[in-house]
Amino acid sequence: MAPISYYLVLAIIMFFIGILGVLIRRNALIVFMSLELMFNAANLVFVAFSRQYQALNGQISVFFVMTVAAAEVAIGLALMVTIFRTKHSIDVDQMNNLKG
Amino acid sequence: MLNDYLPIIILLVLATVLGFLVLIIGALFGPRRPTQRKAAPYESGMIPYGPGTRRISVRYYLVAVLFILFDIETVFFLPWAVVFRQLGWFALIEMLVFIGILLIGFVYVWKKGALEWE
Amino acid sequence: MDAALIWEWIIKSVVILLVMTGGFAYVTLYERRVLARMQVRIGPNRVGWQGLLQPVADGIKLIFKEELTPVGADRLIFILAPVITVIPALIVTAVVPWGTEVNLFGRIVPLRLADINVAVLYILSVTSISVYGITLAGWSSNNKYAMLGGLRATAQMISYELALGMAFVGPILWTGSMSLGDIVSAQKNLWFVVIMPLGFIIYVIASLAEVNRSPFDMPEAEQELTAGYHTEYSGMKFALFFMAEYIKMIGVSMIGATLFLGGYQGPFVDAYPWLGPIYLFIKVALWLFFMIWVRATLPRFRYDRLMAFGWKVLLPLSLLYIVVTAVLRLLVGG
Amino acid sequence: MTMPTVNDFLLILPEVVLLIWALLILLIDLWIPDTKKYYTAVLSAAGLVISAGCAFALLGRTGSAFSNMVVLDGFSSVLSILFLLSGLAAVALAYDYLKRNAAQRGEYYTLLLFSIAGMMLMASANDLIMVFLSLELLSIPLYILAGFFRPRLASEEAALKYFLLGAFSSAILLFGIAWIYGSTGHTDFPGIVASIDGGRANYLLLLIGAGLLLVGFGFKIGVFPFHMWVPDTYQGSPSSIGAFMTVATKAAGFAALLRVFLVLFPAEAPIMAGILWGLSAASMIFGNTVAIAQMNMKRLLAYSSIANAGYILMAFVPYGNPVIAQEAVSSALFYLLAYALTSFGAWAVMIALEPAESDGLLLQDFSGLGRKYPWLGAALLISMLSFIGVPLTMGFWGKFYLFKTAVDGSQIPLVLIGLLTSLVSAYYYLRIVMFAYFKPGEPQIQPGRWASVVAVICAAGIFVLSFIPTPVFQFAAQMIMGMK
Amino acid sequence: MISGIHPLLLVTFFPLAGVLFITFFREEQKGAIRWTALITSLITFGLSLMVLAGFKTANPDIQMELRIPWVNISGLPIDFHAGIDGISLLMVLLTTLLSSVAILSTWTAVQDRVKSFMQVFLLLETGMLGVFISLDLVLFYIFWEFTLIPMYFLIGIWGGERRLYASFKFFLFTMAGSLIMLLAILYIGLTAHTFDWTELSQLWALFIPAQTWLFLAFALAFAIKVPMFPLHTWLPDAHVEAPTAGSVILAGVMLKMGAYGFLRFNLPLFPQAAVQLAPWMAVLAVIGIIYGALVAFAQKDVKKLVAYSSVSHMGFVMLGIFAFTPQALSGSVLQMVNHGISTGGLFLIVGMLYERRHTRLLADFGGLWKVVPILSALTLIVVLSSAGLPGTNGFIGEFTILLGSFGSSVLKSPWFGGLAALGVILAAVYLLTMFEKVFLGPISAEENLNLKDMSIREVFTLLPLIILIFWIGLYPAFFYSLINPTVEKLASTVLTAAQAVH
Repeated sequence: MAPISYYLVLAIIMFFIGILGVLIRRNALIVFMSLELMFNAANLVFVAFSRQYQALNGQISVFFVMTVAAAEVAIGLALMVTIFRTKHSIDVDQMNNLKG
Repeated sequence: MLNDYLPIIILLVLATVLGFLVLIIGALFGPRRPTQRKAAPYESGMIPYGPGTRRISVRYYLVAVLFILFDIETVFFLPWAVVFRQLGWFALIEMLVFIGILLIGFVYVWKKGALEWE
Repeated sequence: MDAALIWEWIIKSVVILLVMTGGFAYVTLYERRVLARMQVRIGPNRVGWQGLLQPVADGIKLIFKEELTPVGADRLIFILAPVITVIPALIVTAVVPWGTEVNLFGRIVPLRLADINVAVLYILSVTSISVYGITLAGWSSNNKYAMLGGLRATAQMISYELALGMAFVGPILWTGSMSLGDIVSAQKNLWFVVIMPLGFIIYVIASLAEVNRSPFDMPEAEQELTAGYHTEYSGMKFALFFMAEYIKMIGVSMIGATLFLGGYQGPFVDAYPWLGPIYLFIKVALWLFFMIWVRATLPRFRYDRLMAFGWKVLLPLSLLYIVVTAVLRLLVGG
Repeated sequence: MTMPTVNDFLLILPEVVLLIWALLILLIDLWIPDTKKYYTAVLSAAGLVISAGCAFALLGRTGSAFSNMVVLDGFSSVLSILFLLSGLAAVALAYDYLKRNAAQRGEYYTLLLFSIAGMMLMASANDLIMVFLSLELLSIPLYILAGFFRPRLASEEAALKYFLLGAFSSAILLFGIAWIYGSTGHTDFPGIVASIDGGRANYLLLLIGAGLLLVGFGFKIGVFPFHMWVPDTYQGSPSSIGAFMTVATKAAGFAALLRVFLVLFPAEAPIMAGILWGLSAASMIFGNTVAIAQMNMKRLLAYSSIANAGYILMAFVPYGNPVIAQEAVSSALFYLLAYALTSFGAWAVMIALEPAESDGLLLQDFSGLGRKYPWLGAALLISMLSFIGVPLTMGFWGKFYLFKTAVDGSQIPLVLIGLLTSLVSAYYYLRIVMFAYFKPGEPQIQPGRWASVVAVICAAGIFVLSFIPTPVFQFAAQMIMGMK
Repeated sequence: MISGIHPLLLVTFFPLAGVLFITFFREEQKGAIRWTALITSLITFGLSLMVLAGFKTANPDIQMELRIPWVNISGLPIDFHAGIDGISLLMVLLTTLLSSVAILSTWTAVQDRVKSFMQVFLLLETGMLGVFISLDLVLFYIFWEFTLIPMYFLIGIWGGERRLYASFKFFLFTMAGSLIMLLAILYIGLTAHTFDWTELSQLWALFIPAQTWLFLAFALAFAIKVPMFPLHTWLPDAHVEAPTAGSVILAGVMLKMGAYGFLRFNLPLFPQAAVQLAPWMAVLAVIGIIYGALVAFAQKDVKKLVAYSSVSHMGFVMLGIFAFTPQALSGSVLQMVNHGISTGGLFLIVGMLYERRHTRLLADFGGLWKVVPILSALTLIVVLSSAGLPGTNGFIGEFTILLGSFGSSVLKSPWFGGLAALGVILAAVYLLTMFEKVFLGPISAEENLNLKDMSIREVFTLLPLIILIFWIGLYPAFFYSLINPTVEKLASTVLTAAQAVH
C-alpha cells in the first residue's frame, strides 16, 4: 500500500500544472483542460485521504465534484463553441473586446 | 484490493503486447513502396480537395455536451442500484425525483430541438 | 505474493487472449457462413475443411499487404489508434466469470480472471476508452471520409452508451452488487431476461450500436463513407480494427449473456463446473448468431433516425425500465 | 445512515420551492410563445415572492438538516431574503431590457431562479462540499446568463472570462476543501470543529486549506488581486445580470466566507486577519483609484464593486475576536443590505437609459438627466451619495457601522484607508452627479418603465430607511445570534 | 411653542415645509416660488426669535434640551439630542437671518431653475441649523456632512465659470476633514459608549491617552471649514464661483460651523490637548490673518478679495478661541457673528455689482459713487464694519479678541496679539483701497455711466445687516449677555481640566 504522501505529491503536481496551464496557455480549450486537471487534483486528494481515514465521505465528495465538473464541461464547451462561431478564435489573449 | 486488479493489469500488459506485436508483424512483412498517389488521402480516386480535417459540425458538440450531462446522471444510477434494497421505498422516491428532474431537462432539450439531427 | 497465483493469472490472461483472438478469427468465418446460408449461398469453404482455415489465410494475406500512411496524417496517433481500439476490446471481458471453480491438477482454480466489486463500472469505463481509438483514427487520417466516419461513430457510440449504461442498472438493482459474479449467482433460478425483458431489449439494441453492427453500422457505411474511420488503414492496422470490432462483438455477447441470460448458469453446472464455460460459449454463440441474423435481415438506419432513436426512444425507455424494475424489486424481491 | 425527514425539507423550504418552481418554469416556458414571454417573467417573480414568503415564515427558526449539510439560522434567513429580493429586482430590470435587446428568452428567468437557489443554499451551507455545490449551482447559471446576449461578442467574451476564472476559483476552493478534509477527516462544519477542538487536526494542512479557501472566495467576491474578471464580466454581461452579480453573487460569496471562517477558523485568525487586512486594503485602494479613470458606467460600477468588497471585508478583519465576531457579521450584513439597495439603484438608472446593443452608458450620457427626468436623476443622486457614504443614505449607516466595527477591533489604520478611499470614491461618484445635474444634455429613457420603478424604489429605500435604520440594525444583529 | 412641537425642532425643520410646498409649483411660477421661499425663511427667522425669547440668558448651560431616542447601533445609542446655549443660539439666529437675506438677494440674480434653487437652499438652511443645535456627535456629523450636498449643488449648478472645479474642490476638501473626524467620533463613541455631548463633556478624562490625535482629527475637519491657514485653498474658489446667495451663506454661516465646532467639541472634550496645542493653533491663526490680508490686497477680483478677507477675519476668531480667556472667547463668538454680517454684506454688494456690470474686476469699476450713491453709501458702512472701524460691530469683536489674547495665560506672548493687530491695519488698507478703486475717483469706464441704483428690494436686503452693524457696534451688551455666561463656563472648565492633569 503506497503511503499517502505519494498521492498528495502527485495531486499537488497536478494542481500546479493546472494552475500553470490556466495562467500560461492561451487556447481557451487548453485552459479549460488545465482546469479539469485542477479539479481532478482535488479529487485525488479527497480519495487519498478518504482511504487514509477509511471513511467514505471523501469519495462521496468526489462523486459530487465529478458531476459538477461535468456540468462545467458542458457549459464551457458550449461557450467556446459559441464564441468560436462569432470570433473564429478561442485565444484568450484576443478576448479584448471589452475595455473602458 | 490489489489482488483484484493485478490480473487485469497482467491482461492489459499482455493485450498491449499483442496489439503492438500485430503492428510490428505488419511493419516487418508488409512491402513498403510508397508513391505520391498512394500516399494521398483517399477521396474516391479524385485528387484530394482542401484540407482533410475541417471544422466539425456543431451538432457533434451538442451531442457531446448532452452525453456528458446524461452520462453523469447514469453514473448516479449505479451506486443507487447497489444500495437500493437497503433503502427501499425511500430510494425509489428519491430516484423518482431524480428521474423527474432529468426528464424535465430531457423535455426541454427535446422541445428546443437539440435532439434533432438537422 | 504467491508466485503460483501470478502464473495462474498469466495463464488465464493468455487463455483469454487466445480465446478472444481465436474467437475473432472464427466469428468472421461464422458470420460469412451464416450470412451466406441466409442468402442461400455457400460461403467460404475452400481453405481447409468447410473453410476452417479461411481466417488463417486472410490473416496471412493481411500480413503481406502494404501499409500506407496518408500525407498529412498525424503519424503517431495514426499508428496508435488501432492499438488503442483493440486493447479495450481485449480486456473488457476480464471481469466476466466463466464458471465457478474447478479442481485442476489439485489446485482450486476459479474460472474467472478477476471478480472485482465494481465490474460494471469497469466495463463501462473500458468501453468508453475504445471510443477514443475510433475518434483518433478518424481524426489522424487527414481524410474527409475518415473524419466524418470517426465523428459519426463517436456520436453514435456515446449516444447509445447512455442506454447501455442504464441497461446495466436492472441486474445491479436486483442483485445489489456490481460484481458480475454476484449477478450471475443471482440468476441461478431465474434469468434476468425474464424479470426485465425491457432491459434486455435495450441492451441488445444499444450493444449493437455500440459495436457499430448492422443496422447501426453507419460509421462504416461503405456507400457513403467508403469505410468510415478506417478508410485509410490497410494491412495489419486494418486487421487490428477488424479484430477489435469482432472481439467487441464477442465481448458484448458475453457480458449480455452474463447480465441477462444467466452467464455460465445452466443445468448441472454446480455438479460439473466445467459445464460453465460451455454454457457460456453456447449462449455467446447464439447471441452472435442473432447479431448476424440481424445484419442479414435489417436495412441500415438513416443517421438522423439513428440518433433520434437513441435519444428519443431508447433513453426514455431506459428510464422507464429502471423505474419499473425498481418498483418490481420492491414489490417482489422484499 | 439517517434518512431525511419532512422536517429536513421544511427547513430548506424556500430553496425547495424555488427549485421546483424553476423547473416548472423551464417546462412551462417551452409552450409560451415568443411574443408572450412576460408570462414567464411574471411567473418567475411569483416564484420568488412565494419563496420569500416561505423564508419569512421560517424567520426566527433555527435548525440543521440533512445530516448537518445545511443549517437554517438567522444569518441564512436574512441573506435568503436578500437574494430573493435581488432576484425580484433582476427580473424587473430584465423585463424591458431584454425586450429592448431582442433577447426575451425564458431561460433567463429559469437560470436566475436556479442561481438564487444556489445562493440561498450557499448562505445556509454547513458543509464544505455543500458550499462547493451551492457555489457551482449559483455560478453555472450565471456563466450562461453572462453570455445571454449571444451572439454579441462582448457578452460571449464576458461569459467566457467569467467562466474560466470562475472555474479556476472553484478549483482552488475545492482543492482547499480537499486539504481541510485531509486535515480533519470531515467536510461538515461540526465535524471539522470537533476535530480541531480535539486537537486531531493537522494544523499545516488546515492552514493550507484555509488559505486556498480564501483565494477561492476572493475570486468570487472580486477582491483585489483576484478581480481581473470583474470589470470585463460586468461590462459584457446583460446589465440586469451585471446588477444582480454585483449584489447577489458578492453577497453569496461573503455569506460563505463569513460562515466558513467564523465557524471553522477562529483559531487561525491571527494569520488570516493579516491576509484579510491586506486584501481589504488593497481592494479599497485599487478599486477606488482605478474607478476614477473609468468613463463607462458599467466598468465604473464594476470597480466600485471591487472597492466595496474591500469595505465589507474590512469589518471581518478582526473576526478572531469573539466579542467582535458577531458585530463583524452583522455589520457586514448591514453593509450588504445597504450596498444592495444602492447598487441596484445605480444599475437601474443606467438600465432605464441604456439603449439596445450597448456596452454600457458613458458618463457623458447622463448629462441633463436631473433636469429632464427629476425622479430618475434623484434616484441616481441618492445612489451615488449612498455609495460615497454621505449622511441621510443607507450607505452612510453602512459605512458607519462597518467603520465602527473595525475601530472596535482596533483596525484604525484600515479604517483610515477606508475613509481616505471613500474620499477618492467621492470624486468619481460625484462626477456622475456632475454629469447628471451640471451638464446640459438630452438623455432618453428607453421604452418600458420597470427599470425606472426599481431605481425609484431603491432610492426611496436608501433614503427613507436612513431615517429609521434601527430596525434594520436590529434585524441584522438579532438574526445572526443563532449562528454557530 | 406651536402645537406642542419643540421650538428647536420647529426652527430646524420648518424650511423643509417650504421645500415641500415649493414642490407643488411649476417651474415657470418663479414669483410664487421666490415668495414661498422668502416667507418660509422669514417664518423660520421668526421662530428663531421665539427661541431667543424663551432663552434664559443668565444660564450658561444647555437649554431647551430635546432628546428623542433614534438609532441604536448594537447597544450604542445615537439620539436626536438637541439643545442650545448662548453660542449656538447666536449661530441659529445668524443662520436664519442670513438665509432670509440671501433668498431676498436672489430675486433677480437667479433666473435658471428657480424651483430647484430654492429647494436646495432651504435644505441647506435646515442642515446648517441642525449643525448648530445637535448635541450628539453622530447627529452633528450627519448635519455637518449633509450641508455639503446642497452647497455642492448651489456651486455646481448656479455657480460661475469654473463652477465644476470649485464644487468638487469644495466637496472633497471638506469631506476629507470630516471623514477623519468620523474616525475620531467612532473612537470616542466606542471608548465612552456614548455619542452624547453632555455625557461626553463629563467623560473627557477617558480620552486623555489619545486626545492629541482626537483633537487633531476634529481640528482638521473644523480647520478646513474655518478655514485655517494652510487648509484654506478651497475657499477662494468656492466663494468666487458660488452664486451670491451661496457665497453669503458660505461665508456667513458655513465658515462659522468650523469655529463653532472648535468651541463645541475640541475645547470641552479634549481640554489638555487644546491647551497644549493652543500656541500652534494660534500661530496658524495669526499666519492666516496676515496671509489672508496680504493676499486680499493683491487681488484684482472683488469677490476674491472678499474671500481672502474671510481667511484673515476668521483668523481672528481662531486666535480668540485659542487664547482661552473668557474675553477672547466672547470676542471670538461675537466676531463670528460680525464676520457673518459684514462679509455677508460684502458678498451681497459684490453680487449686486456683478448683476449690473457682469464683471468683478476692480479695474472695470471706479467712480461709482456718482452713479449709484445709495449703494456706495451702504457699501461704505459695510466696508468700514469689516475693517473694524470703531462704532461698527467689527471693532467690538476684533478689539475684544486682541485684548483677550494679550492677557492670555495660555499663549503667554504679546506677539500674537501684536501681529494680529497688524492684520486689523492691513484689513483697513485693502478694504479701503478696494472701496476707493470701485466707488471713488472718476468714472473710468463707459458702461458704468448708466448703472441703476439700488432697488427697494436690494435696500431691504442690506438693511438688516446695516442695522446689526450699528447695533453691535454701539450697544454690544445684549449680545455679550448671550455669549458671556456660556463662554465663561467654557473657559473655566477647559482651564480647570487642563490644569487638573498638569
